[in-house]
Amino acid sequence: EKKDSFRVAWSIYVGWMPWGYMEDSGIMDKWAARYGIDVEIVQINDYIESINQYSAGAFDGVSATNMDTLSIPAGGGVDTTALIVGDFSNGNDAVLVKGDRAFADLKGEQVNLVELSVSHYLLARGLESAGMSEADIGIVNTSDADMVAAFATPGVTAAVTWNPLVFTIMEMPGVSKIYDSADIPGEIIDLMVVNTETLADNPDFGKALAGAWYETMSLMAADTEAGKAARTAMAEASGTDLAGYDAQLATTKMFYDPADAVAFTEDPKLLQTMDFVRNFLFDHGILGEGARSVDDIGMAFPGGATLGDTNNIKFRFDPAYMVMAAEGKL
Amino acid sequence: MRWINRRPVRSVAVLLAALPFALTLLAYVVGSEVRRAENPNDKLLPAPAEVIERAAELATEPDRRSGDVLLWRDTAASLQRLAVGVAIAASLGLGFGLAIGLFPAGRSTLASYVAFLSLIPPLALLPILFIVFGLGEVSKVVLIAVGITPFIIRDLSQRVLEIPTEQLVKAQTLGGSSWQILLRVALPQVAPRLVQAVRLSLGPAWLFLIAAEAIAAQDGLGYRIFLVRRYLAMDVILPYVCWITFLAFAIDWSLRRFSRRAFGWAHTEGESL
Amino acid sequence: MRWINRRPVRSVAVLLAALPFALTLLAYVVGSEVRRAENPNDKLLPAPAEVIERAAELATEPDRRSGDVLLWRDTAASLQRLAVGVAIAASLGLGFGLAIGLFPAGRSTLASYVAFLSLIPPLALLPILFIVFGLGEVSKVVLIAVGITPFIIRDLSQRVLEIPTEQLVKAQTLGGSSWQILLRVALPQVAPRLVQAVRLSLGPAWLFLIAAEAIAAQDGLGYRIFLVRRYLAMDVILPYVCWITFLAFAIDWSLRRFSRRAFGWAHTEGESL
Amino acid sequence: MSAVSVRRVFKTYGHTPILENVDLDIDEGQFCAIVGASGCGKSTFLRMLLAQEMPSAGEIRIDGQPPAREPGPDRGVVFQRYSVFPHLSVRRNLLLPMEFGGSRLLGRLFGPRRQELEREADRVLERIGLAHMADAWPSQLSGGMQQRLAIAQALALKPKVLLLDEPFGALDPGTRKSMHEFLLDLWRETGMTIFMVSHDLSEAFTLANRVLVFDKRRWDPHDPTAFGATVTYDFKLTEKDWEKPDVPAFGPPDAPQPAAG
Amino acid sequence: MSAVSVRRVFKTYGHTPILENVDLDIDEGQFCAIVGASGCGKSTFLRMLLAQEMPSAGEIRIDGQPPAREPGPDRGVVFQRYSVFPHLSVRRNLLLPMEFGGSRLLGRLFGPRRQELEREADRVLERIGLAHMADAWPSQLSGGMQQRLAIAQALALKPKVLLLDEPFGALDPGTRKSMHEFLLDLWRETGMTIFMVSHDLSEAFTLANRVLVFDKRRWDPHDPTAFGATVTYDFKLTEKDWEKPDVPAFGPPDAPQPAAG
Ligand SMILES: Nc1ncnc2c1ncn2[C@@H]1O[C@H](COP(=O)(O)OP(=O)(O)OP(=O)(O)O)[C@@H](O)[C@H]1O
Ligand SMILES: Nc1ncnc2c1ncn2[C@@H]1O[C@H](COP(=O)(O)OP(=O)(O)OP(=O)(O)O)[C@@H](O)[C@H]1O
Ligand SMILES: [Mg+2]
Ligand SMILES: [Mg+2]
Repeated sequence: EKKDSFRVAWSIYVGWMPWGYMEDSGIMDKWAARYGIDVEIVQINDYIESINQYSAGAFDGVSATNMDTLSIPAGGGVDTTALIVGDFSNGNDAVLVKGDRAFADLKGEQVNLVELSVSHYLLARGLESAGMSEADIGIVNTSDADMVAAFATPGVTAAVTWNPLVFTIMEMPGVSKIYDSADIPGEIIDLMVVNTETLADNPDFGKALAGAWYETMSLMAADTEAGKAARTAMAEASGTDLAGYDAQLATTKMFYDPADAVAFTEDPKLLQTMDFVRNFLFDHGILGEGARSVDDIGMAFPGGATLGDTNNIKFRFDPAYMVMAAEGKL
Repeated sequence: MRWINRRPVRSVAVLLAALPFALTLLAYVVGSEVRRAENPNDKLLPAPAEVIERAAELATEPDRRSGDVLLWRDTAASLQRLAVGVAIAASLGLGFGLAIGLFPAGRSTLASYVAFLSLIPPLALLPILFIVFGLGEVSKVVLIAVGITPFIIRDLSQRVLEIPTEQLVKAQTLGGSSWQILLRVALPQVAPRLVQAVRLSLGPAWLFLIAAEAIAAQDGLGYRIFLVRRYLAMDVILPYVCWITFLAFAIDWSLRRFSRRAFGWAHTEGESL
Repeated sequence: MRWINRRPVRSVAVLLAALPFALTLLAYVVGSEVRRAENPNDKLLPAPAEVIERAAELATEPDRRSGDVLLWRDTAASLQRLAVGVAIAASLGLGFGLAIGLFPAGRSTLASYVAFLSLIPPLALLPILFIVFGLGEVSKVVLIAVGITPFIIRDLSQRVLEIPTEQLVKAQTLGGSSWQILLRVALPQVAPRLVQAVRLSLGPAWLFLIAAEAIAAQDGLGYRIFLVRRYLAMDVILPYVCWITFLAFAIDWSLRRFSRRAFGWAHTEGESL
Repeated sequence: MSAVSVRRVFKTYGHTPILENVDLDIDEGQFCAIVGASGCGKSTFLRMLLAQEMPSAGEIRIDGQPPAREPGPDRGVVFQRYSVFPHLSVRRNLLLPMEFGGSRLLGRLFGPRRQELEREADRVLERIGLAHMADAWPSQLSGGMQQRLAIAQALALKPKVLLLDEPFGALDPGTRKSMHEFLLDLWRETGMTIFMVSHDLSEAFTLANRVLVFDKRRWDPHDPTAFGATVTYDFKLTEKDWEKPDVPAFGPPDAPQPAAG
Repeated sequence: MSAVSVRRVFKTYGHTPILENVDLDIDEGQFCAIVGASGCGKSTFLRMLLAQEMPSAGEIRIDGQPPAREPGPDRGVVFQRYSVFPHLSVRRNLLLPMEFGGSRLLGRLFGPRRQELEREADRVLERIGLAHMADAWPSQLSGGMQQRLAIAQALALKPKVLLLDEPFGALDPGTRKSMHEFLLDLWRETGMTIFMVSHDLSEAFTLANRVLVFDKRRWDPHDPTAFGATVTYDFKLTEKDWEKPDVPAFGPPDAPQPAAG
């Protein structure tokens, strides 16, 4: 249905900090006004809660990873479109161990991580690369908020987590990183996803979001005082300083240029990545409500390619709005 | 007849007691219908039939990965943590409650400190708890104990203070030493109150248990709830919440029954909840 | 002289009261020294000087982004939520407590339901709360209210039940209607107990406030702790925890003082905590 | 017509009979004292007169009205304990009945009406020797003072029937005597029907013009609770014109006898 | 040497004087009744004899010993209320003093020693007419029964000085009389020194061989609490060989006088 006021949710993470900045700096309002609509960007501290709220219909869009989008809203029957492909993790997620050890040394050990999250996925990919499987290790579900404190206890020897936790943990003596998302580039993707139906009925909503996002991107990328000020604001909002934030950005492949994002989205490798992801989810029994097969939930990719049930497409990668941004048509 | 004198007859009382439960259920069913009319896959309020089916599954089918039936494994793990944590809290509560309530010196030393402790939000100090007690079972038990002990201490010391001076004086004239008075006069008189304080703390105890299990665990009712919260599986969360509520109720009921049996003198008159 | 009769003189009492606080501080200082001897950058137990410096900074320097001094802004936001939540819980607690304690029909209808509600862990139902009440201020206030109301109701209804029958009968012979007896006999007699129940619930109330702020908020004491927890910034967390504890203490103290002033009759005899 | 008629009243708690077949007619304005052994059911009988409890069988009527189902302002009462409201000052305890009557909604009066009632309450306090304690809490009074207050409060609405459960048990002889006269004055003035449970035979015979003795007619030596009590003696005395009769000893036949050491 | 010597004792609560300059010598084995107006400080005086409270000035010695600093088994006591332990059955209430004495560590006896004491307790219960209630809780007893139990309990250790605060106020005349004799027997047998606060002048003069009247010597008509009470009359009676003297009325000179309603 047509409406003129929208709400999107975001949570604190290096690649999503621009959303908060857009709201604070008025960039979002400016773009919303251009299209005669109203967009409210709401910060939610708990990432999972923000996605749940979106799935339950409290928001029209939410910042999420490709994996969580597939398992939560798409799996829950909410037809969802990836409007903006903001970045992918290029080292932001990592497997950390105490001592100088490798995967093979972890056999039989407990690994602390947020179960069923991208960390879990990263570990599975890492074990696979080392010729092992999850059965070789034990997993202790550990909340992200307490990961740093948990790692500081003697009983914890290995953990998988993301930034800024990775940096904080790496500061402890005797910690080494044995695997990170730079080893699987492009597989952990940070998106702004929106309700497909809402987007179809209100293309202006998509245009406003994309316009505001890419204006912020160019501001952020610029090596100017204004750019630095913007990044400093984002750093402080995430509880760190500019240096800390820049360090996090260094392990994040931000798509400052919409053309890069379009190219990434249209690359057939994305389909391959999502195939990995859906198999991982299915193996862990969380690919949607009682999914009987890995094909139960359909996904659509640019150029008409699909994965899974074409009659039940719930997750769509649609570069149209990024293309508009790239072509300056917003 | 005044409402304060009108006692509903048994059958009406049963109906009245059922009413709020029925209304809650109805609200759920209607809410679920409305939401699923909009999105048939809605996860937030799944259809009651679905929830029941899923509950049966959880209670009977062994997990693919571990071979255990998840519900029972989680229940055993959680109940054990709860029991140990509450037992520690009750012992500490009784000991310090008596020390504070009965001995002026104990009161001077500890009353303000316990009042201060009871005001610290334990969840905010989790990192320190972890370092001191590790991340295993101990820290979960300790979180429960830390969370509810101050309340129990304060409640019991108040009750000890409320023992009529006449009784303490009489006990002294009967030759009781401080220790004997503690053992034979104060302790048995606050024992029923200890049971009641434990009953009142069970709510917070479950809360801390769930919080502890949400932070680091491999099984337990709270662990499962937070794990499946990741994909809003209310069809799992709701049976688990109902089950927790049922367990809590069963424990509460047993404690009340125990109190009536063990401390008959405290239940000779008046109704109590 | 028996220990139960030995009252420490004032100066000794003050020393005794300070003792456990001093020991706690000492334990911290030693722990911090030991850890920092191992790893000079240890973040878990920063040196007291560092903590104090950081605390002063938090309390005085305006934030660059918003221009507010963070500590005060967070405090204002949190206290407001707490006050509204507790006020709602206290009103509901008083209303339902009287309904359950005074009226047999109210007791039949609500006693088991409230007992049931008090056993549901509110944290497990957070997703539903957030959906129903949105993510704004309302849901935080509601979480506090939902979390502590059942306790207050149960406590007050028990107290109302404990009013001696003789008093209720006498009030009836003085011509009091149910409503008048509620207003002039039951309510004023449980009012001091309401204050005490609120004092006892403040701990859980802070807990729920912090939990709610950790999930969805952009200011508040719990939010700040949550935000810096991922950096293990104990130099921020500790002052915040101390500040919360101090606030809780100040509130508790004011409530006690208020109770002594407003309900002198309930404080004429015996010590109380 | 009798002011209070008690018809074949039985009372059992669980399976224990307390009172058996009590049958009485009390004339309007009679001052009826009830004496009997400890635990024989005097207070229980008073609770039934009060309509706080219902007889297990039989019925009690006042002024021929249908049996009351709950206590009301036609019956005043003073218990052994808890008769005054601890949260109200002495003066306000006395104001309460007027406030109940004067304000259905709030049960609380304000302004000149209140001031007038307060002055009236102060006069009553003066009379019962509590004027200097008007603003104290009941818990600050000695037991005797509390009981004086309770009596004054119960008399405030001038009930048709006044029920007293050992009201003077905690008073010293001086105050007790002045309370006796205070009560007798009020009784003569209002013509109330009064029931008073007492432990003190001479008090009963000094004040009352009818004395009921409750006792068990039958005793089972193996089970003292097997039978209930009833009215075994009923002395009717014309006002001020009587001699204390020889009251027989009551209690179980093998009543506790002091023995050496 | 006097058994109890009270030397120039003053007691004030805050700024309110309660007792002024009480000076007494009580011989060993004297039965001393204390009467006085309500609130005049009789219970306060008893609490000081008990060493539960200390005099504000002056001192109290028993058997010439230094003033006690806390209650002990040489002083038995029965209060108006709360004298028995609600969580112990009637029999166990009686056992408690023996258990305190017999087991320092646990305060609890087992096996044959306990059984013997239980039989002894049952004999006492028989004597005070509570045998059938041996296993009941105190709250299941009537007020009178509770007080009988409290007295028996206080006598269990045969204290040198027995302090009674209106112990018989809640008993019916029959039981009261047998308790009087029970107490007198024990007194004669043990030669205890007894202090009894009573409201009942005739009770005081029947039981005691010395009667102390507490009253204020001075009255401030504007502030009834301005002065404390002291012993105004001290009747020494030779055993069984006395006539009740004319006790003057006590209480404030403008004592509450009943007036027409
Ligand atoms: N609610 C009750 N349930 C069971 N038994 C009761 C109840 N109330 C009283 N009784 C019993 O009934 C008997 C009579 O009690 P009641 O209080 O009427 O005696 P009483 O004559 O007033 O004695 P006292 O002179 O000691 O006050 C007692 O044996 C008591 O144990
Ligand atoms: N702890 C206390 N603090 C202040 N005042 C007290 C305290 N205890 C008693 N009083 C006051 O001291 C006075 C004497 O009290 P006490 O109980 O000794 O009187 P009493 O002679 O035993 O009276 P009654 O015959 O009514 O029992 C009373 O006016 C009382 O209000
Ligand atoms: Mg009675
Ligand atoms: Mg007294």
